[in-house]
This record gives sequence, C-alpha cells and structure tokens, in this order.
Amino acid sequence: MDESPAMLRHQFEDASQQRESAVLGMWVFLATEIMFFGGLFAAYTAYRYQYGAGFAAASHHLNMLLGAANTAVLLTSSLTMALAVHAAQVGKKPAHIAGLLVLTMLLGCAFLGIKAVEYHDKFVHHLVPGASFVWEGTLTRQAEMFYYLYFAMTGLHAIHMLAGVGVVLVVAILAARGRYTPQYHNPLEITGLYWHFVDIIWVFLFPLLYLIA
Amino acid sequence: MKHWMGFPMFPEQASSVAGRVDALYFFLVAVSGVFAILIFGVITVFIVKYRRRPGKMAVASGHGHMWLELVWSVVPLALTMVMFFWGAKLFFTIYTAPPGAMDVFVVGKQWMWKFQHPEGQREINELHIPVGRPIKLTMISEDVIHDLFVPAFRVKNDVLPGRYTTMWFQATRKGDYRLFCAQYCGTEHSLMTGWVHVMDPPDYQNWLGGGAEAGPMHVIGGKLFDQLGCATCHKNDNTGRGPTLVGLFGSKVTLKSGQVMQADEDYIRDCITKPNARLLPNYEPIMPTFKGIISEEGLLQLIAYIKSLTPPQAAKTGSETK
Amino acid sequence: MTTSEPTMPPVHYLNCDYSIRSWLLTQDHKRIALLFLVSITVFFLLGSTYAGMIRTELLTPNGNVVSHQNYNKLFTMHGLIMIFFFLIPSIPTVLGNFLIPMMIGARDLAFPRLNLASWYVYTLGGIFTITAAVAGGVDTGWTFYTPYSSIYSHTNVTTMAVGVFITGFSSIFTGLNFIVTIHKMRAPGLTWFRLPLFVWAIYATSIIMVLGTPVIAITLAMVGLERVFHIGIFDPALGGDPLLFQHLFWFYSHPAVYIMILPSMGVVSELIACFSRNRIFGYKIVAFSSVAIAVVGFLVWGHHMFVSGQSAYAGLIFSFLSFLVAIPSAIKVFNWTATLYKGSISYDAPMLYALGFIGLFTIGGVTGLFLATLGMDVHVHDTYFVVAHFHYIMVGGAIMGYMGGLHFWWPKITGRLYPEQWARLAALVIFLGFNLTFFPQFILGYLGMPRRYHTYPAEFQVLNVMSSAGASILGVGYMLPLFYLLWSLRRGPIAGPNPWGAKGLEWLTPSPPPTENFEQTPVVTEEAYAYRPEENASG
Amino acid sequence: MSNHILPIKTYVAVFIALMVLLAATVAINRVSLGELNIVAALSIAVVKTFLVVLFFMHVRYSHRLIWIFVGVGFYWLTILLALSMTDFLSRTWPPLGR
Repeated sequence: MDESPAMLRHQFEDASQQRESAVLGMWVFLATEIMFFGGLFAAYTAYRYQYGAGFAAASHHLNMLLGAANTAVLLTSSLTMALAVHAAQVGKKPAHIAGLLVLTMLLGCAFLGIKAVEYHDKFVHHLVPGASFVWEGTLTRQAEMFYYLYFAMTGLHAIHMLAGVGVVLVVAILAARGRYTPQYHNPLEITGLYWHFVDIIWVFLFPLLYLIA
Repeated sequence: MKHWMGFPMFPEQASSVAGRVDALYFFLVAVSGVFAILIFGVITVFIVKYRRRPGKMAVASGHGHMWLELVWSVVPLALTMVMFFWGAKLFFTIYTAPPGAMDVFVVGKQWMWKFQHPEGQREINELHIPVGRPIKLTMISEDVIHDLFVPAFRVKNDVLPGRYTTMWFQATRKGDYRLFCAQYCGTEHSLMTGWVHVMDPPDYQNWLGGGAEAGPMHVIGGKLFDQLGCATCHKNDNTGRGPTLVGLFGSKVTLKSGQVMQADEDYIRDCITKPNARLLPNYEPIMPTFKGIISEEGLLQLIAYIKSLTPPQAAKTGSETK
Repeated sequence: MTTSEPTMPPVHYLNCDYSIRSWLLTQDHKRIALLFLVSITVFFLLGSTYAGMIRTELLTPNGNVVSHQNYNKLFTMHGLIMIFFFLIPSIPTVLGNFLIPMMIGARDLAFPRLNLASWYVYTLGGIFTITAAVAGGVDTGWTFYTPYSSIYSHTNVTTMAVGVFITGFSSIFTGLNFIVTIHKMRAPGLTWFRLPLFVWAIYATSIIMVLGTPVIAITLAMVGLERVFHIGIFDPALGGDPLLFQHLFWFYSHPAVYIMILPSMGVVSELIACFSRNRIFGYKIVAFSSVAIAVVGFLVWGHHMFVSGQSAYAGLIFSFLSFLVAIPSAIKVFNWTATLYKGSISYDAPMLYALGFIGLFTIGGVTGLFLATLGMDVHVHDTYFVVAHFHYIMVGGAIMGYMGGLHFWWPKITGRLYPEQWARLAALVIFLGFNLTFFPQFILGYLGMPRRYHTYPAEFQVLNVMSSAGASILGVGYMLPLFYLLWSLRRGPIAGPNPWGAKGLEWLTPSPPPTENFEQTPVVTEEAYAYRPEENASG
Repeated sequence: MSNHILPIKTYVAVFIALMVLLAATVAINRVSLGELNIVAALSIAVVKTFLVVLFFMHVRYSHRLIWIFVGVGFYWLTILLALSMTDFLSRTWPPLGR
C-alpha cells in the first residue's frame, strides 16, 4: 500500500478500512445530531400547531433579509468546504487546501457575525424570553414561546457553528503543514461532513423560523 | 380487601367498571400463568433430562424450524391482539362519561384535594357521593401534576395544571374507599390521600342540605361574575362590548382565525385566562386577562355560572343537577 | 478441557505495565472495560445503599425513619444512579468493551481514544451526580416530570440534569464505537450470520444509544434552562405543555429499557449455547429479534402516558404498538428454551444466572402486557405493580444477565476461576431474595398502593415487610460475589484459555489476553456455536 | 465506499441550484398560499438537503451502508415528530365511544 504507515492506526488492517470507519463513524454521529436537534424540532412542531397565530406574528419581527443572507453565506461556505475536500482528493498544494478551509472558516465567522447582529437586535427590542420580554400586541405567551424556540434552535445551531469553525481551523493548520494527501485526508473529509450537516440544519431553520406567512 | 391466609390479595370492587377490570385482570393472569408454567415446566424437564453426563454428547438441535417459529410468533400475537381489543374497549368505557352524569369539580394542589359540588358544598380530602349514580369529575391542578386514584373504583387520571382533565365512575356499593394521589407531586405526596364516602341517595341529599351557606356553585359564580365586572361587557342581551354568554356553553364557536372550537370547560377557562388567544370576529381584543386574579375554584364557579346561562336541553356535554 | 495444568501467559494486558498512567491513559479496550467495571460497581453499591434505606423505611407504614423529603430523595437518587450510572452502561461498557473486539477478531475498537473519552465523560457526569447527591440530593423522581422539576422542586435538579446530560454522551460515544467496529472490523470470514448473538445484541443496543440518548440530553437541557432562566417551554403557566416533556422524556426512556435488557439477552444466548453445548435454536430469528426490539421499541413510549391527559386516540396507537414489541421478546424466550432440547446441560453458576434470567424475564415480560392493555393500565398505572414489573425486567433481567456474563468471562478477564460452589450459592440467594422482594409488590400494586409513597395505609404493611425481608436476602446475595470475585483475583485457580470449552474467538486467545488480543488475525470458517462440528458438516 | 472524485463543475452546479432554490423560497414566501406556504418552504428545504447530502457529502457515490445511516437519522426524526403529534393533533377530537 502506498499510504504513509504513520497515519494508519494499529487497530486497522489497512487505510481503506480506516477511512471507511472514520466516514461511517461521522455519519452515525450525524444521526445522533439529527435527534439532538430533533427534540427541539418536536417542540417546535407541537407548539406551532397549537400557537400558529402567535408564531406568525412573532416571526414577522425577525429580519428575513438577514436570515436569507445567512443562508447564502452558509451555502457558499459549504461550497468552499466541498472544494477543499476535492482539492485534497486531487492532490492540490497544501496552501490551496488551507486557503479554501480558511475561506470556509471566514464564511462561518460571517454567519456568526450576522447572527450576533440579529441577537443584539432582539435584546434591544426586548424579544428575549424571560422576565424582560416585552411584546406589543396580543398573544404574548405564544410570541414568547416562539422566541424561546428561536433562541434555543439558532443558539444550538450557533454552538455547532462555533465548534465547526474551531475544527476547521485545526484542520486548516494541518492542511497547511501538508498533512493531507490524496491517499490520506480522513480528518478533512469528516470535518466536511460535519460542516455540511450544520448547513442542512440551517436550511430547515430558515423557513421554519423566518418564513411563517 | 380479600385475604388469603392473612395476606391481602384483592381490592374491593365498588364501581360499575371494577368487575370488568377484574375480569380482564383474571384473563391476563390466566394467559400469563399458562405461558409461565409452560416455559418453566419445559425448561425444568429439559435441564433434568438433558443434564450433562459422562460419555453422552449433545445432539445438535439443528438450525431451527420454520413452522415452530411461526407457531410461537403467531399464537402470542393473536393473544396480545385479544388483550389489545379487550383493553381498548374497556378503556372507552372508563374514558367516556355517560350523558347525565353528576358533576363534581376537583382542584388538586400540593398536597390536598379540594372538591366542590354544583350545589355549592366544598370539602377537602373527602368526597361524598351518592351510590348508583355516574359521577363526572372535572379536575385541574393549581401547581404540579397530580393524579386522582380510587383503587376500589379501578380508575385514575392525571390532574394537570392549566387544563381540565375528566374522569368518571359509578359507585355500586355504600362504604368508605381510599383515594390517593398517584402522580408524584413533591414532599408530602404520600399524604395527599383521602376518602370517598359512598352514601345512599337520601343520605346524600341530607348531607348536601347540611352546608353551603353561599348557595349553589353557579350562584357563587354569578356573584363573582358581577364582582369582577364581567357583566359590563358581557351583557345577556348581547348589547355589550363583548359577546353575550347566553347559550355559549356547548355551542360551536368560530374564531377570528377561522378555527371552529367547541365551547367546553377548557374553552371558557382559556377565554378567561388568555383572552387574546381566543379572539372572535367583530369584537375588539380589549378583554384583560384574569390569570392569577381568579383562583382555580373561582374559575370553576364562573364556568358553572356560564353553563347555567345555557338551557339544559341545549347543552351537549355535562349537566346541572337541578 | 485440557488435561495438563493450565498456566498464565507470561505477558498479558494486565501485567504489561503497572503504572497508574498506563491505566488512566490506556487505549486498550480491555483496560477501559475494567475502568468501567470499577466505576459502575461503585455506583451500584451507592444505588443499592439507597435501595436498602428505602426498604428499611417501608417496613412500617408511618414513615418513622427518614423525613418525607429525604425519602423522596432516596428513591430519586436510587433510580437515577441505578439507571443512568449502572444499568445503562453495565453490560455494554464492561462486557461489550472487553468482548466485542475479541469476538469479532479485532485488535481493538475502531476508535480507542473515543472509547477512553467515553469513560472520562462518564466519570465527569458521575462527579456531577455525586456532587448533587452530597449537596442534598434531588427529589423529583428519576422521571424529572415538569413542572415539578422545572419550577417547584428546591433541590439540586440542575446539577443532576447536567450529570445525566454529560453521561449521555458517554453512552453515545460507546454506541457509535460499537456500531462502526461491528460494521468495519470483523475478521475475515466473519459474516453477519456467523457473529455471536451477543454481538447482535450489542449492535441493536448501540442503535438505541445513538438515536435515543440525544433526545433526553436536549430535553434535560431545556428543563435546566427553564429552571435557570425561568422560561417556560414546559411550564403551563407560561404557555408550555408538560405533556411535551413526557413525550420527549419517554422517547428515550422507554427504549432505554431495551438498552438495559438487550445486552443481557445477548449474554444469555452465549451462556445457554455454551452450557447446553448446542447451537442457539433459530439463530437468525434470535438475531433479528434484537434488531426488531431496538426499532419497534422506539414506537411505544406513549404507554407511559395512558392516564396522563394524553389523547385517547394516541393511547390506542401506542397500546397497539406496545403489544407488537412483546412478540420478539417472546420469540427469544421460546428459542432459548428450545436450545436446551437434547443438549448436554451443566449447572455452572453462569448457567444458573441464565436460567434465572429466563424465569424472571418471563414474569417481567408478561406483566408488561398488563401495562400495555389500556383498560388494565388505568388501574395499575403508577402503583407498585409497575415498580415490580420493571424491577423484574431490570434487576431480574438485566442484572441477572450481567452477573451471569461477569462470571462466564471472569476467567478470560482475570485469568483465574472464581469459586464455583460459592457462585452457585450466590446465584440461588439472589434468585430467591429477588422474588421475595418484588413478587409481593405485584399484589401491592393491584391492591392500589401508589408508588413513591413514603407513608402508606396500614393494610399494606404485611406485603411491604415481606418485600423488605426479601431485600435483605438480595443484599446478601449481591455482597457474596463482591467478596469471592475479589478473592479469586489472587487465589483463584489458573483458568487457562478456555475453561468452559466454549466456542467463540475470545476463547482462542490466552487468559488474560495479550494487549493485541490475537497474535494473528483469526480467519473464521464456521458458524457461531459450532459445538458439534460433525453434526453441522452432515447437515 | 469508493473514493470517487467529482469534477469541480458539479460542485458549482449544485451550488448554483442551491442559490436558485434559496431565491425561490424567499419568493414563494411573498405570495400568500395559506397552508401551502409551509409545505412549499419545507419541500424546497428537502430538495436542498438532498443536493447537499448527495453531492457535497458524496453520499451518491458512497456505500449502501452510508445510505442506510443517512436514512436512519431522518427516519427516527420522523418517528419522534409523527408519534408525538398523534397526541397533539387528536386531543380536541370528540370523545371516544358511545
């Protein structure tokens, strides 16, 4: 085999077994993640069914343009991430791979930045659930429940983004050191899977939270 | 309690469903018993007969037999389906109060049961009811989840905060029966117990006549209605800023959102505690919330009053005793 | 069995390095299994102590040993520790960790560092739990029902919820590791239908761990948030629905029962096969029934909510589905019984545990049917009938399997045999003590004694005294193995690689095994449990 | 699980499709379709998910086992949502029996 033996851990027979294990492991983890968000999705479904009117009213106070912009940012970051994996697959220079990863990371940071602007806006307008929640209009409780779910779901998503940015940073550094070759780039590949997954969660959060007609 | 050699084995049967629950119980015990004895018997025979002996080797049992597997999958499946349908049918009965049942209202709180009769009598941790008459309990909690459980009647149901749940029973024998809180509710959960006193109807009427200076529930509710100023908007001739409540109970209401709701106890309770969630067309959202202003008992009295504004024959659910 | 005196291998996973560092930073699945063994035993003893205090209190109806609140804390801590810190990790993290790589002919799990992380995460969760216990305990019941847990309880609910949340990730890591290992690391020739049934059972368990645990994690996180920030996702006063909590809680916590029982079923399959010298009857059906239990087990949680105010229509659906999950369990029992037929059965201690398992699990299973039957459940729900039922499953089932497995593989783990006569005695004492403790509780439940009652009406005392008497016998039964297993570590006879004459790859290596498990990756050419190869060859 | 390498233009094409779908989601939201709005929005989200999973995450060229685990994750989520909604949807239905 042509892989560098240093990358093959002792419990595996060969590089393809190691790679397949890593990829499968990440997919199993992502199934776990689906269910982790799933609890919140279930809460959302139950309350949206019961509190449709309040949810719609509350949703109008979210900035749909910022939400759409964030979706675009994340989708773009997914593209750069996919291209980074592709670059490693075809054996591009370390700087090339690392560059794409840094770009991905920056887009991730941009997402979090926009999210922070939105959160700040909600703080200013007293739309954070709890004692300081102020709602001008009817259906206060329903609106508060919406904002609770909004913060819980986007907050959990943002935590995943933060973790993702951290991991991408580490992988970018390793990539810059030339660790990833067409034969071995498992960490990069599974980081990519994670990144795309976080992207998919947002693809659902955007219409569910921002686009309640 | 039925005893066997001094051990209590079996609870009293004191309601119309108790016998049916016990019949199902005996069926389940019988099926379980037959299966358990069958399995234990066969295992005992095998482990004795095929115990390891020198010079005697096992004879491999092969790779299984399809027909055998089928038999012992299908037979238990069929039996469980009998259990399912029998249990479901009984559940319908336990779940659905017969029309014309006598109302009693229950408020659970840490750690006591408060009962209120339509005639106005209130009691704590004791419930007096007449024998032979279906009783429908409309229950709500002031704090955490409780559960009203009367073993002799074989019924229980959780008592939730924020929403009415109901259960019903018809006592068949005079006597005093224990009632428990069956849903863990905090420190003195095990003290949240009491008694159901099942009386002859004349005794019950006497008992009713004994107390309640304030009058029947709907009268107390009517006074509360005036005190709270509800009548300034909800006028009986429908000229107020709010809709009239005459004929409301049991009717179908079309909300501003287009949703059609049955005006039952929960609907009225929600209208009082969160009025803006139940907006009506042609009316401004001006009603303030009375959440925290009216106790759960007060809400039940208001509901009793609003119910009394509907002629009895028009009401579909529930009924007044007078 | 070999005729010559067995000897210990000169170098094995236990004596290759004695430093503390070599244990705390080990990536060897066998050593991690032992780390878990020590940890869960500590929690088992803690949980048992709580149980002993509960049974002492219930000797009298008046509650004159501890206060109301302390009693509530006792049963809460008993439940939480036994379920999250003993039963759920027990077989998977100890026997699973030790055996899965060996049974499939691998050198280790797919992710050894993740495996070690799993132990550290478990320990961290355990520290939170101990902290909550020392700080005064929790009084919500292990079910954490809202709004009691989120608003009304003044105990250390948040700390405890954090502990359970963290420990959940240990479960997820372990499950993930097993799934990948079983898929990707099997030795050449070891097809799915040649796997030992224990591996199938652990695989099914792992599926539940991976897909169920995150839901309880997020749910408890929401309860914690509600407590800390007073936002009401489950608080009816703030527009929340307490039944939503129950749905999310039981979505995990019902399948969690199968996390506890499935591995035991796997162990029992191994034991029955070995000690009756027979291939498991209907191997494929037993294997698939594990997976069926894991899948269908996720569809039945609503049977915990028949009287909760849940819609009666939902109750109907959940009742129906609950009956379906009974079938694969029944099939397993029938197939184990059929395996004994024309076997060559010996009564070694592990086999006694396995037979005890079948008996107690059968009783636990059929009483589960009572609870799935709608009209019946209304009466017995939240009574001692339920308490008895789930102890028959979790103690009578899960712990019997765990004890049987621990004895069976003890020679493999330590290289030494435990004292057989003592072990048989302990198995017998546990069986008798268990039945005396929990059988009276079925009757108590039907009489109407609600669970979680500190004081109770005097007419229930006779049965409670019986139960407490049984508990003292059960306690003695559990103490015995603790002593003689420790004793055997130094004094037990040398076991040799395969003291039972058992089949399976784990018996091909020395006892204790070397760090790499096998000198050469084994190649598998026959089915599991080929106790009579000539029979298999002929047909 | 092959180490299949996709051409860059596939990635770009998928990306463009994703952006078009995003625009479509926003556009459809401007039109009031009642209940259909949520259906449309979620349908588009599902299509986007398919694109990301199949191409960016290489599932299209992966082993069947990966397909199974992708399916399992979403299937279990469906179980959670569907069975818990049986309660919420049917609570206001008329009482059983009689």
